[in-house]
Amino acid sequence: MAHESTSANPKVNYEYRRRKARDEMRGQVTSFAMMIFMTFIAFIIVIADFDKFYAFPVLLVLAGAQVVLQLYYFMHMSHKGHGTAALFLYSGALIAFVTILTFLTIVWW
Amino acid sequence: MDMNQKYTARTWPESPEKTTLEGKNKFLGFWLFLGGETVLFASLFATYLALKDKVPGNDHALAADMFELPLVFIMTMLLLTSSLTSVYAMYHMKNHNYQKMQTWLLITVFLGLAFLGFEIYEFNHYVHEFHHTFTSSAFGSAFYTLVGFHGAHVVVGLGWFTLLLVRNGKRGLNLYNAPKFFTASLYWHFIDVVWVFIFTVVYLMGMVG
Amino acid sequence: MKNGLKKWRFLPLFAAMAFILSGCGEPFLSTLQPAGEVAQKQFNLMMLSVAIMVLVIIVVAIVYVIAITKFRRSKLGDDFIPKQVEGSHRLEVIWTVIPIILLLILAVPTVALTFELGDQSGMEAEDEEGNREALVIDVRANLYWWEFAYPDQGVVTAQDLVVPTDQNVYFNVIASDVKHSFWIPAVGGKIDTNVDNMNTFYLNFDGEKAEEANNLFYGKCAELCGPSHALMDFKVQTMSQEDFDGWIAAMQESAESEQDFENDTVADGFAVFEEQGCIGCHAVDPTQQIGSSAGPNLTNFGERSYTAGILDNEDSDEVHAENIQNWIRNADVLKPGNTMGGYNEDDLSDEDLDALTEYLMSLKVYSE
Amino acid sequence: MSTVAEKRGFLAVLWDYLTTVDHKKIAILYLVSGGFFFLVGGIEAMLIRIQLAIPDNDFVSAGLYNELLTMHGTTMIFLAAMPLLFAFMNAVVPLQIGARDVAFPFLNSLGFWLFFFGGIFLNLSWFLGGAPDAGWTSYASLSLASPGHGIDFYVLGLQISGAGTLIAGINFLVTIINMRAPGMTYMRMPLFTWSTFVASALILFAFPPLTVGLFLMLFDRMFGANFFDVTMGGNTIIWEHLFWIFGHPEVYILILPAFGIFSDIISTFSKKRLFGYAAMVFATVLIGFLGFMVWAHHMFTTGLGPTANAIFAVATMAIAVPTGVKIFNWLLTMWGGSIRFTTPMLYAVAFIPSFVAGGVTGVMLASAAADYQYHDSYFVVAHFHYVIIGGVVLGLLAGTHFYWPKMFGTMLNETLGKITFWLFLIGFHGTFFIQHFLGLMGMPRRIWKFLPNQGLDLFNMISTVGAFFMALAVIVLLYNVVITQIKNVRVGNDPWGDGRTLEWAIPSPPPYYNFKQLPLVRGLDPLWIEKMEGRKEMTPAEPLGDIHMPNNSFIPFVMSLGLFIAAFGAMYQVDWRASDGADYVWSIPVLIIGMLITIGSMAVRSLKDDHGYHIHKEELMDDHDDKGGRE
Ligand code: HEA
Ligand code: HEA
Ligand SMILES: [Cu+2]
Repeated sequence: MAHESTSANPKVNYEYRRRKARDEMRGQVTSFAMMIFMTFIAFIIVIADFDKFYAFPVLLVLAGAQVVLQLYYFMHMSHKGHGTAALFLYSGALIAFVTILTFLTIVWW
Repeated sequence: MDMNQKYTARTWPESPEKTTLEGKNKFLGFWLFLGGETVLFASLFATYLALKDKVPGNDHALAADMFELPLVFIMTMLLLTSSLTSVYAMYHMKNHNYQKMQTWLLITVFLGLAFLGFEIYEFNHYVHEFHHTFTSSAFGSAFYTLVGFHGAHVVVGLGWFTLLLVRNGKRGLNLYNAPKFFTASLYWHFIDVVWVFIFTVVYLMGMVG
Repeated sequence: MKNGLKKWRFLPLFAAMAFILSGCGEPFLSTLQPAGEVAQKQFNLMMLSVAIMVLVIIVVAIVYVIAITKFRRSKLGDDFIPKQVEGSHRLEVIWTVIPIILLLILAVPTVALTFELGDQSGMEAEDEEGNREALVIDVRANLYWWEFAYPDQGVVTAQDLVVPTDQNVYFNVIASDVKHSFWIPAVGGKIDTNVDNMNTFYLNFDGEKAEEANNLFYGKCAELCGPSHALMDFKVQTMSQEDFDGWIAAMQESAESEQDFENDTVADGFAVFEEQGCIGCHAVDPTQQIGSSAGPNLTNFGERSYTAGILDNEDSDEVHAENIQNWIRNADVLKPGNTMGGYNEDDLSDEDLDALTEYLMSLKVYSE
Repeated sequence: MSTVAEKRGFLAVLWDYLTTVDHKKIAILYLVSGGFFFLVGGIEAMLIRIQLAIPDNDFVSAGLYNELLTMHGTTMIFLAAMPLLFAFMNAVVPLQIGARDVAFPFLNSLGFWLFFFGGIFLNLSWFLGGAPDAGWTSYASLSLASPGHGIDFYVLGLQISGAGTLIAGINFLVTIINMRAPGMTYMRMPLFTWSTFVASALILFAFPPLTVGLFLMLFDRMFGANFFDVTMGGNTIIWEHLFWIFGHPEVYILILPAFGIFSDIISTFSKKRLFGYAAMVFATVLIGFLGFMVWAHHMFTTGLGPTANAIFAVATMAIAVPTGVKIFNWLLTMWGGSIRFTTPMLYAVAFIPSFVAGGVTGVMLASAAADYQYHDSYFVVAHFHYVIIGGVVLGLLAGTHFYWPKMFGTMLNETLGKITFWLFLIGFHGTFFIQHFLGLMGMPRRIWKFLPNQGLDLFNMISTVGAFFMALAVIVLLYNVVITQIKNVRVGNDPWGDGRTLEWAIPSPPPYYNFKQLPLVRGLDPLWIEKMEGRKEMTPAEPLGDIHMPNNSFIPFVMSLGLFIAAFGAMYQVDWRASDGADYVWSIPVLIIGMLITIGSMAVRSLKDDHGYHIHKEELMDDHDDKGGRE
């Protein structure tokens, strides 16, 4: 039961897979470039000394976007068969969020 | 199925990490583990945020006094790049190109080592320049614990890659070790994810506020 | 908690519960015999919830009893194959919606009372001259003893909390060593005395109910704090506003008045008190800063109802004297782990102890 | 199997158990060690009750009392209740889903040994200078002030056994997701499997905060950090939050599997499929989810402010709804069924009202403004023993009787079982019902002694008498176990006769590979379906073929042992650093040696390929019925 046949004709399959992998690689390089870019922006925001009020949300959004790129492109969560993994990761993220929110609000009251 | 069966690029399955039942289990189990790690790091972040700049006296250095952007920037670039190189490694793993995979993993390891070097330098700097130590204040304890936990993950990740490379150096890729390489690289990406939050929340937001 | 009471359906049940439960416990200790507005409101909320819970239990019990009596295999025979029912949407809805309604009936007054009790704005109210209207008391919990300060009056005392009846009294509570919790069950719920920060809440001592309890309530530490956690009791003396004003005045006066000893033994006792170093931990100055000494302030020690919060003086000088001596000799046994420790004959001779006792019992400010 | 085992020497059996990766044997390991710790925790409880029988008692000293109460709570929760649940999960879940094994047999064994060594470490504190004494919650200010090494034992012991629990949780999750037999869809899984699944998910997310909390405590106590030291900027409330973010889900980790056991028992002995199966599943998941949103109800009096208190109060109350759904579905399962009052069913039937009573007091506690009165009083003690004993322990006792034949191939004596049941039930209500009133009458919890003349004497005495009934019940159970194993009357696949799920379709105990051929699952309660169609066994889903099995391994034991050793080093290096600690210079080397053992065995594990072995088709065909003693 552990066998998972890929395609009837290995040759076609091979070519197809190579191409797909290359396409994917291109996507990954693009997302890497975006991540670098976002990091730059994040640092510039800090160097430019924006007000906390504006800087924090932007920084957090940038971090969030980077994480999504990591998860979906680098860690292949965009591929099928990641449903359960995503479910558990997001559950963890939800609890993580609640925990952090708590510590920001009702530890120092 | 014989785990050591030899494959060529053509017979190599599409998702080698999930082809065997062992691989499938390992793959899922590892993702679940990462779900738990998310909560683990959240607890550490939460603790850090609650204790940030909480020091016993006025003479103790605060976050904004110490952090240096260039250093953090370099560290971020190193780790981000190492994430990309491990993606390259997995690309070659899927194409059953063992040699290239090894090369890219090796590069990843070196980038990780460089990152660690900077981190050690950084900690050393804080301790000597600012007397900001693990025991000098609650802020110190929380800072070194959060960043140190991440650093420890980096160490484990590097050890893991190294062990895998050494163990499998001569025997090439098969369905027994492919899932191992794959989960190790997932781990590496996760370390990067955590770092994204560390540089944002600890350093960048620490500098601003 | 008026809106809770308005749920007329529960009224008979409610009354019956309250009647049965109020037979429980002692008026100076039991939450079931509330002796103040806060405790009363909490009691009402408790009774509302008990009523709901009893209702739930009754419903479950009815279905339950029928099910386990009617559907026994011994009655139905071994061959009986029950219908394999999948479920019922209508029933699912019913037993989802009804509990939600019951919970709402409980949740609304809960939230209301939580906010009501959480409202400390009364503490800030000032009269025309800018003086605070309400009485504020600072509470400091220490390993196995309690310190109470009246910041606006400039008075500090320990172990026996003295409060006026029929008004809101505000408390600022904190701990000096480890976490404790401040609880006077008959008068209202507890609040933790954290080491990190000050907590604030209020209580209201009902004059009439207090009389039933002989104007003396038991206070407890409600957070595990070490070996003698069980013995970290304190007492609350309640009195009318006038008496309280008199008490405060007497305390303030005692700070200004010169030491004058009734007789020589007392004077000797004071000498022992100084020589033995008692004074290093125990101040007899009511204006002392809260939190500045290692042991309870003893200014009005002679008037306290219990020695060390646990030994009942029974309003009798003999018992009181006995308690004091027992305590000084065996403090470490009576309250294990406390910082005072016992003084045996080598440390303190019997004569000295007698004199010391005499002195301590003479520490009165407000008894006629 | 056990008949085979008896013929072998004791050492061979011991070695077998030390190295086993078979989930059925690991189940037995969990059962035995969890049972042992239950006795330990129970003896501690008895000492507590004896001390509190009369006012101003001096049976135990103040310090010892605090150690007893801390170790009672900690042992019962971490070392008794959870491992006992793991015992049944290991024994039953793989069978219920038609799997040959768990997903990670090696990790399964590692999880057990970590728990075991953690538990032993914690309990060694009794002999090495004193047990922890700050309550099972170990609130930071008190636990930092606690002298000696008691709290260090707590921190390190729980850290080690907690790692084992986390591993076990992940293992069950992956097993249930990946290893189900053909046709065993999610919505056909028995409720015990479902509740194991949800409880494991809770473990996955609840244990990391505990791990972090313990690390902070460890750093503060052993390495000079200042997380909880207020004078250095620390904050003790952090511990309270981290502990309860773990602590509240923990109580559902305990109760959900018990719910699962009861669901299976009630449906089995009512001869009826579970009423409202889908709703039951949904309610289980919902309870798990809500369980993470309510922890601050343990901190109502901390001073979080009315807004936080109100939010957490309402969120807490919400849990009553899915729990109520479960209660009513159990009632309706019995309704219209054909109920047979076997011992397990007696427990299940007693569980319903007992748990409801505990649950509704939980809702009363959730009422924040009123909780200011209940909190840290005996009312809370009454609440949680009602839910824990009335829910979890009754579930464990029910499971013990229900699954004993599956695990050991012989049945516990029913008459003795019923005697145990009645003694325990009477004792339980006698002990704890009265404690509600003690709490309301103003008795704080965790008090070493209560003084006379406070109106608390009579009820405390009654409570103590009740506890003796429970002790008697436990002794009868032990006796039952012993004579049952001595008589050793073998039973067949389905000894209760009413089995509905897959575990009852194979021999008791099952052969080490569980299923010769994986069964084909055609619906909920697959065995019942086959029975209704006149078959006694499952239809296979595959032809007879080779079966892949994992090899035994000693590495998990060694790995855990290494941590156990390292923990001593970590703990005593504090004394070494203290000025007069020359006697403790060995501590750092011990720490290092321990870590090297662990890391070394991890390296061995990853460097040495372990592909397991195959049982060949021919062997399986030879393998006649004698192996499991089928009917
Ligand atoms: C197995 C363990 C277990 C379980 C299942 C529960 C279940 C619940 N618990 Fe309990 N609890 C503990 C173990 C458990 N608890 C422990 C160990 C402590 C103390 C820790 C310590 O301090 O040491 C504690 C403490 C505790 C507190 C803190 C008290 C304090 O310290 O001041 C609170 C407060 O809200 C609470 C609430 C609840 C609620 C609302 C539920 C609910 O899940 C109950 C839901 C069930 C029902 C309500 C019954 C069935 C429902 C119906 C029949 C439907 C209709 C019902 C209504 C409309 C009400 N619990
Ligand atoms: C799974 C959880 C669990 C279980 C099963 C129990 C079971 C029992 N518990 Fe408790 N308990 C807790 C969890 C649990 N408890 C927790 C978490 C606390 C809070 C701790 C804290 O405040 O920090 C607590 C606290 C607690 C207190 C309050 C202490 C205090 O606040 O000062 C009391 C007092 O009555 C008590 C009593 C009992 C009793 C009588 C039993 C009985 O049911 C026990 C029954 C078992 C036995 C009686 C075993 C019998 C053994 C033998 C007969 C010996 C035979 C031996 C050999 C042959 C070797 N427990
Ligand atoms: Cu809870």
